[in-house]
Amino acid sequence: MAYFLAFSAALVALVLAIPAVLGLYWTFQLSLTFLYAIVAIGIGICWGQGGFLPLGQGMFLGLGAYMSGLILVNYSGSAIIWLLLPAAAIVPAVLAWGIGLAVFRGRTESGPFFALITLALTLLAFQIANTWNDVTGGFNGLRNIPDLPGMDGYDARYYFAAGALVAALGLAAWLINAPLGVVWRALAQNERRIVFFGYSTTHLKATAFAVAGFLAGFAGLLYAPQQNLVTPTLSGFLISADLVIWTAVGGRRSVIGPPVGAILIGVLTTELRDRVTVWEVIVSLVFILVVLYLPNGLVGMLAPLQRRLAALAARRPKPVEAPPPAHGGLAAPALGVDGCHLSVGDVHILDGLSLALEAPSIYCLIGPNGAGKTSTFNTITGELKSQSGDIRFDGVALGALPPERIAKLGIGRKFQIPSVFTELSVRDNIHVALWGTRARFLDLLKPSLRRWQTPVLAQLRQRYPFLENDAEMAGNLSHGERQILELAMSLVAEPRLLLLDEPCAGMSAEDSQIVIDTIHWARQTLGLTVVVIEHDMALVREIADHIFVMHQGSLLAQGDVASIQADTRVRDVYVGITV
Amino acid sequence: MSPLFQFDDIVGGYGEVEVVRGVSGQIEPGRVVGVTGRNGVGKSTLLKLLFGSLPLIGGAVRFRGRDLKGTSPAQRSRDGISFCPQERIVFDNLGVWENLSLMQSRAAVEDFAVFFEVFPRLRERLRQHAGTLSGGERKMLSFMRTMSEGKTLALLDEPTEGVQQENIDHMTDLVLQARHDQRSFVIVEQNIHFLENVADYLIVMDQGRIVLEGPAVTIKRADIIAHLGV
Amino acid sequence: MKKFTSTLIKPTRRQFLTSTAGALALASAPAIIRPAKAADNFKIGLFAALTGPASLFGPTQKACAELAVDQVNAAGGINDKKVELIVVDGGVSPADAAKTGIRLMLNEQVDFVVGSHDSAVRQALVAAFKGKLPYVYTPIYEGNECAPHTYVIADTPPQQLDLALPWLAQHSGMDTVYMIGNDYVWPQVLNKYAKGMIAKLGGKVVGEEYMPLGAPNKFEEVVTRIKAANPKLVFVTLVGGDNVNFNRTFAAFGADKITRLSSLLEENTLLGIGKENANNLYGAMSYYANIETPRNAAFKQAYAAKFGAKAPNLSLLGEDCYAGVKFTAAVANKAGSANTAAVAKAALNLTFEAPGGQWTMRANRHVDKDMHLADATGGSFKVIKSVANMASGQTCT
Amino acid sequence: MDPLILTQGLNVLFAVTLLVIIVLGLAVVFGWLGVMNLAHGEFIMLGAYAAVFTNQHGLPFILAVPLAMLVCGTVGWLVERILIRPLYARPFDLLLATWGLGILIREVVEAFYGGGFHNVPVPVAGAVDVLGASYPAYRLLIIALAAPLIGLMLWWYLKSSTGARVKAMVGNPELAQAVGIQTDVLARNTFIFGSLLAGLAGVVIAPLMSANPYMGLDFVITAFFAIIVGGLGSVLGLFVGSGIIGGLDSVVSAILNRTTAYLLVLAIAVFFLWLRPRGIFSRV
Repeated sequence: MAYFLAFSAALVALVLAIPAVLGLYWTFQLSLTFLYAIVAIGIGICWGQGGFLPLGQGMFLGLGAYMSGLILVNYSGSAIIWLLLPAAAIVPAVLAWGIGLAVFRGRTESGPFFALITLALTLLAFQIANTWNDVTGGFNGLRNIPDLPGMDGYDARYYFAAGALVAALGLAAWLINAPLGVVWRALAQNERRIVFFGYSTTHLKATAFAVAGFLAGFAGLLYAPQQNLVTPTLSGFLISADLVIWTAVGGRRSVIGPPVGAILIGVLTTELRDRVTVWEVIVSLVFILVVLYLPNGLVGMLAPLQRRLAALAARRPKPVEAPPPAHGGLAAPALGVDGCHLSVGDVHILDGLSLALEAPSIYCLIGPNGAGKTSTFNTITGELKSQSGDIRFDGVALGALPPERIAKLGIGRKFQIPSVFTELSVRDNIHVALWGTRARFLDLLKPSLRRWQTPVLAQLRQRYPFLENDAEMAGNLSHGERQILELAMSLVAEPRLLLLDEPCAGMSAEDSQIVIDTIHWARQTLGLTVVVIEHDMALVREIADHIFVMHQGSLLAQGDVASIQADTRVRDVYVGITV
Repeated sequence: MSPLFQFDDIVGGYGEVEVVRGVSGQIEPGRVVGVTGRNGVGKSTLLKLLFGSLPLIGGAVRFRGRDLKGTSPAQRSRDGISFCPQERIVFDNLGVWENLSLMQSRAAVEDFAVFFEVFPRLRERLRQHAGTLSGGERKMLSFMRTMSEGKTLALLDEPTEGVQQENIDHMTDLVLQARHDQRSFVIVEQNIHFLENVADYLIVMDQGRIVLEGPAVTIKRADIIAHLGV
Repeated sequence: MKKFTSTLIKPTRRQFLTSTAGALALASAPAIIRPAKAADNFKIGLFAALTGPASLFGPTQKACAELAVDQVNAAGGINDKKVELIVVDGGVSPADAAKTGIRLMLNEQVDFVVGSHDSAVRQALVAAFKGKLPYVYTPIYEGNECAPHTYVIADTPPQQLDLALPWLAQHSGMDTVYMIGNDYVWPQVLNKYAKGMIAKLGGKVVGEEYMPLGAPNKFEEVVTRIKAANPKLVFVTLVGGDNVNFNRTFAAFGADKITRLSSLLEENTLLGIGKENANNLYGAMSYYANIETPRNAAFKQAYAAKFGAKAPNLSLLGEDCYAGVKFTAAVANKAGSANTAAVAKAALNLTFEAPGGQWTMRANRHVDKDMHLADATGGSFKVIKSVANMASGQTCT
Repeated sequence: MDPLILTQGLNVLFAVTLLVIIVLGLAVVFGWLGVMNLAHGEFIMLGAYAAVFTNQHGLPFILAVPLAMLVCGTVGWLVERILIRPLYARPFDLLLATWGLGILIREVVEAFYGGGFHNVPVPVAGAVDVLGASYPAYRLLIIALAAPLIGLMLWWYLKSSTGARVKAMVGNPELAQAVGIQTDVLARNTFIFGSLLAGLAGVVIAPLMSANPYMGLDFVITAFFAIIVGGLGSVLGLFVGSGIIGGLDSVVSAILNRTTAYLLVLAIAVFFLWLRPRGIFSRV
């Protein structure tokens, strides 16, 4: 954070100096490039943070510009424009948000199809702008747009654009460093995972897209009075593609990357296009090379420096005590799974499964491969919906709820393969889990959340010192450490029911022991109910208060360790005699 | 004269995680080696290491006396090793017939008659997407695919998992027939009955190591169950 | 527009700033390094289509302008200054063109700008120059550009249609006319004007269609419809590839017994259409490469002499850039400077020569010019009628 | 039957046939291999310029076919090696890299041939009378030849289980390796094959519309829409998709006008991308 402020300050100084130093020509050049840079920042937020690619930002840029242009043409000179103009940025934002909600709903993947949708939409936008003569002025565009009051003359235009760019950078820097940004990056890495921490990926992605729409519309708002002309090309596909190219070349992941790309290529192009005949070839080659070898763009080459700065910024500031989870984190309520059926095609995954978890204690779920153990977890957490039967937690029927809602009720899970966010720091990983059950969506905008601390976290840090190296990238952790980190993540969420899928898979005996102790500890201090899928019977004997044995999608037997070991049917299914 | 297939002190796993910690064995033509042990003790990993789907951390695999170091799974398959994995066992996005005839485009349905006799359901579903088959049917399909390749050596991972008893019996017959035709198998299984019926030699694994091995006749079931059961 | 003029920055400060800019420019990034400025040259900025869909015209636009510059310099330059041509890309988006325009105005400090590009870019340049710089717009267009100090030597709808329609009415009939064009301002204006004339000539418009601009268009359906309507005349206001593909399809469907008048039928387009598809295809413009006049012969000879065998195809789109430079020379010499006021005064009723004929700049800042009606049958233009000094029909004041 | 309606009917048939020809190559590269090749149109453009070349050098039109195959094959091979292979796992980057590639190819062609239009005369001139409606011979020829050629491809596709192998490779690479498919080789050949088909389409198209460097852009988007509507990797979907997009486009152009048709196509594409991103007959 600190270095972003310093950075911004330096930026402002530089920006203010330019007109005096470089003269009118550059002042004008940069005014336009700055607006493009603002749009690029938005693309960076969607693509570099949220992990989905908008290929049609021209649509929002154009919308903003036409709205602003029409407002200025019709109401110039009256103060009402100050009321109307904001709409030129807000309407695109709302539109983008709506599109985002519609497209992302019920989809935990944001593959290239979203990109193609935005592409098609911007083609539509261009045709509308080009043919709706009465409103848009058609091909020749909306002409003779008056200046904004106080925005006449190149210098003024420049300062408006520069101010806007700095503001946009500030906004982006703030969002990217706010909890929201952390969650965006987590989402980009493993969309499926964060759902189970209680996040609605639809809203997260729609919000990112809305921000991008806002920035594009905002740039359009200023474009109209700056150029005094708005033409359909502005909402076309080519400009949209160029904006993506600039973002990629500059570096989509960082705050300054996209604007750097936009300004750099923008300036170089106006300078060289008319002198170097093969200019377009050079640009496309550079672009291809960047895509191939510099996924983080030109700015990415400064990564080492940035990391050092980030490390400085990463020393833990004064912690803030986090509120308790939304669900109150009370002692574990009962979970009842009653006669659940789940089949895909004519494969019966769950076949009338019924489980009852009354008293808070440690349950083990065992059974041969394909018995439906993991599917049971997926059904309880709402990832799979059972076709019949009923699942109740704390009296609430989970059947209809989406996974994130179920997670917020206090059901946490840990996956078999550790799925920590490898490109996030240890601390961010923990925080993503911490916020999930505690923060309301808007809270994610408060930087203070990044200083959250809870007693549970403190104790976990004592148990596992490696959780203290906040800045360490989770990707650099060993397999065992990742397992423990993910366990810690599911614990700091302070769930009331914790589902662990083979918590010790692939761990050394020593590490396994540590995990077992932690489970016991959590069980006592948090008073939660734990369900463990486990194959290692030694481990089961050690932790299980109660064992469920599953076979072919239904409950075969249950009881304490001794009774299960005595049960011949259980032995038979393990040895392979079908009963 | 070196054995058909030989693996010495195999070490490997996923990334830095060592799941298999030094396993050795060998197999002669017309022989069946059964590998068993509880879930998660490294049986499947062992097969993947033998077939080259996972990189070896240590040890060596030899086929017909030649070190397989650096040969891709595809190459090993062409050299005469079949692999029947435990997960993602069929091409869900292909039809049953496509699954069978994928690498034998000249094949006719009759060529599979011997299998369809015992697995008639698959014949009925020749044009159906493999993805829509039940777990057991998929198992049979992948088993059938592996057997029909007629390679010298086949590595089978849990072929009977989720398969009805009667079909398991058919599988037993088919394996015995193939063994009689001098084809060799390494079969990872938890179904001891199946292994007892087909295997000449048994290996029991735990914690990525061999804890018990020997000619099938010499190993008592109780000992196995001691390692296997709960 | 009042606000614009008020934004004019005082010359002194402008001088100071730009010179500083120049100094710094030379000092800093390579992108900014430019040939040392020969202060006493008369500089003309030329917007030619170096990139984009119109880039097929770029080479000849550049070549023709260079030829004109050579000739002007040979004749002593402008106001005893050597003329220097700075070619920039007009095939870009309006905003980018405006950027370039400002560069020409502030950094290169050109005295005149000659532009051949679409109308959207023209709007952007007009907005950028704000009348501080004499600006000559050359390519055939829809008319109605009345911005101060903007001189249009382009063919206008009246010039094209006043010539073409009566003749066609007489020779191939005008009872029924079918109109097809791209969906933007130029075709719309042309058709509007044409409709008036067609009515006067006793004709009737039986169909009017517009194709989306910049969309993957195909013409089988339209041609089938037109063929069924069987009009006496098809008035084609499609541009570029659409124009080419429509006419190819039209002929392929054996409809080419019907007379076609195309509003933008120049040599390159005709090449694309192909000689076998050009039967009964007419155009009316102020220049065709094979007009047989001594003036054009001389021009073509000079052009060939300068650029040799590899010379880019001559067409109206190049010739009017030549004319633009010639006009610049004439008006600036007469005015004795490039001062906008002086130029405005000198321009009035100034007559100058273009390869296509004699042109005269009128008070509406458009030109009266010789127009030619040509028959493209057989794949080459045959001029069948020429009219001298046709008025542009523009009402600018 | 009214010749007008009949002709418009033939137009629809032709529109669909042409779109199928255009889409084939992309169906292989995108539908099977999952490579969103935004430069597909440029491969078609290269094919068209092969026809321009043979025409300029007075060679018979048919020679354009081998030439196009040579050019597109070579370019395809290079592109797969340098650009596609490292990016199979990164769809976005693939999308962008191929977009860059498209620009590159356009610029290079323009450098050699200029931006101008090139006329490739129709190899089979004149019109043929079909039930009282005269229709251009070359277009009829395309319709006539496309049917058996595509039939041949289908037959080959079903017989030589190559298509199945590609889908196997994409759907389950590990198992594909296990059954002996050399995935890297197969992927390369598949991409080259798709490029060849694109080149072929270019040759067919050249006499219809004069070639120029920007023609590719007109095809690629429509082709993508057709495939997405039809469903990735499905042969039936390829025809249905082309049928819906091409047919709708043509019918609406015939009854209403082009602009409506174009906007409608865009709307349909958005609709499918949004609600049925895997298309009607998806097998992936």
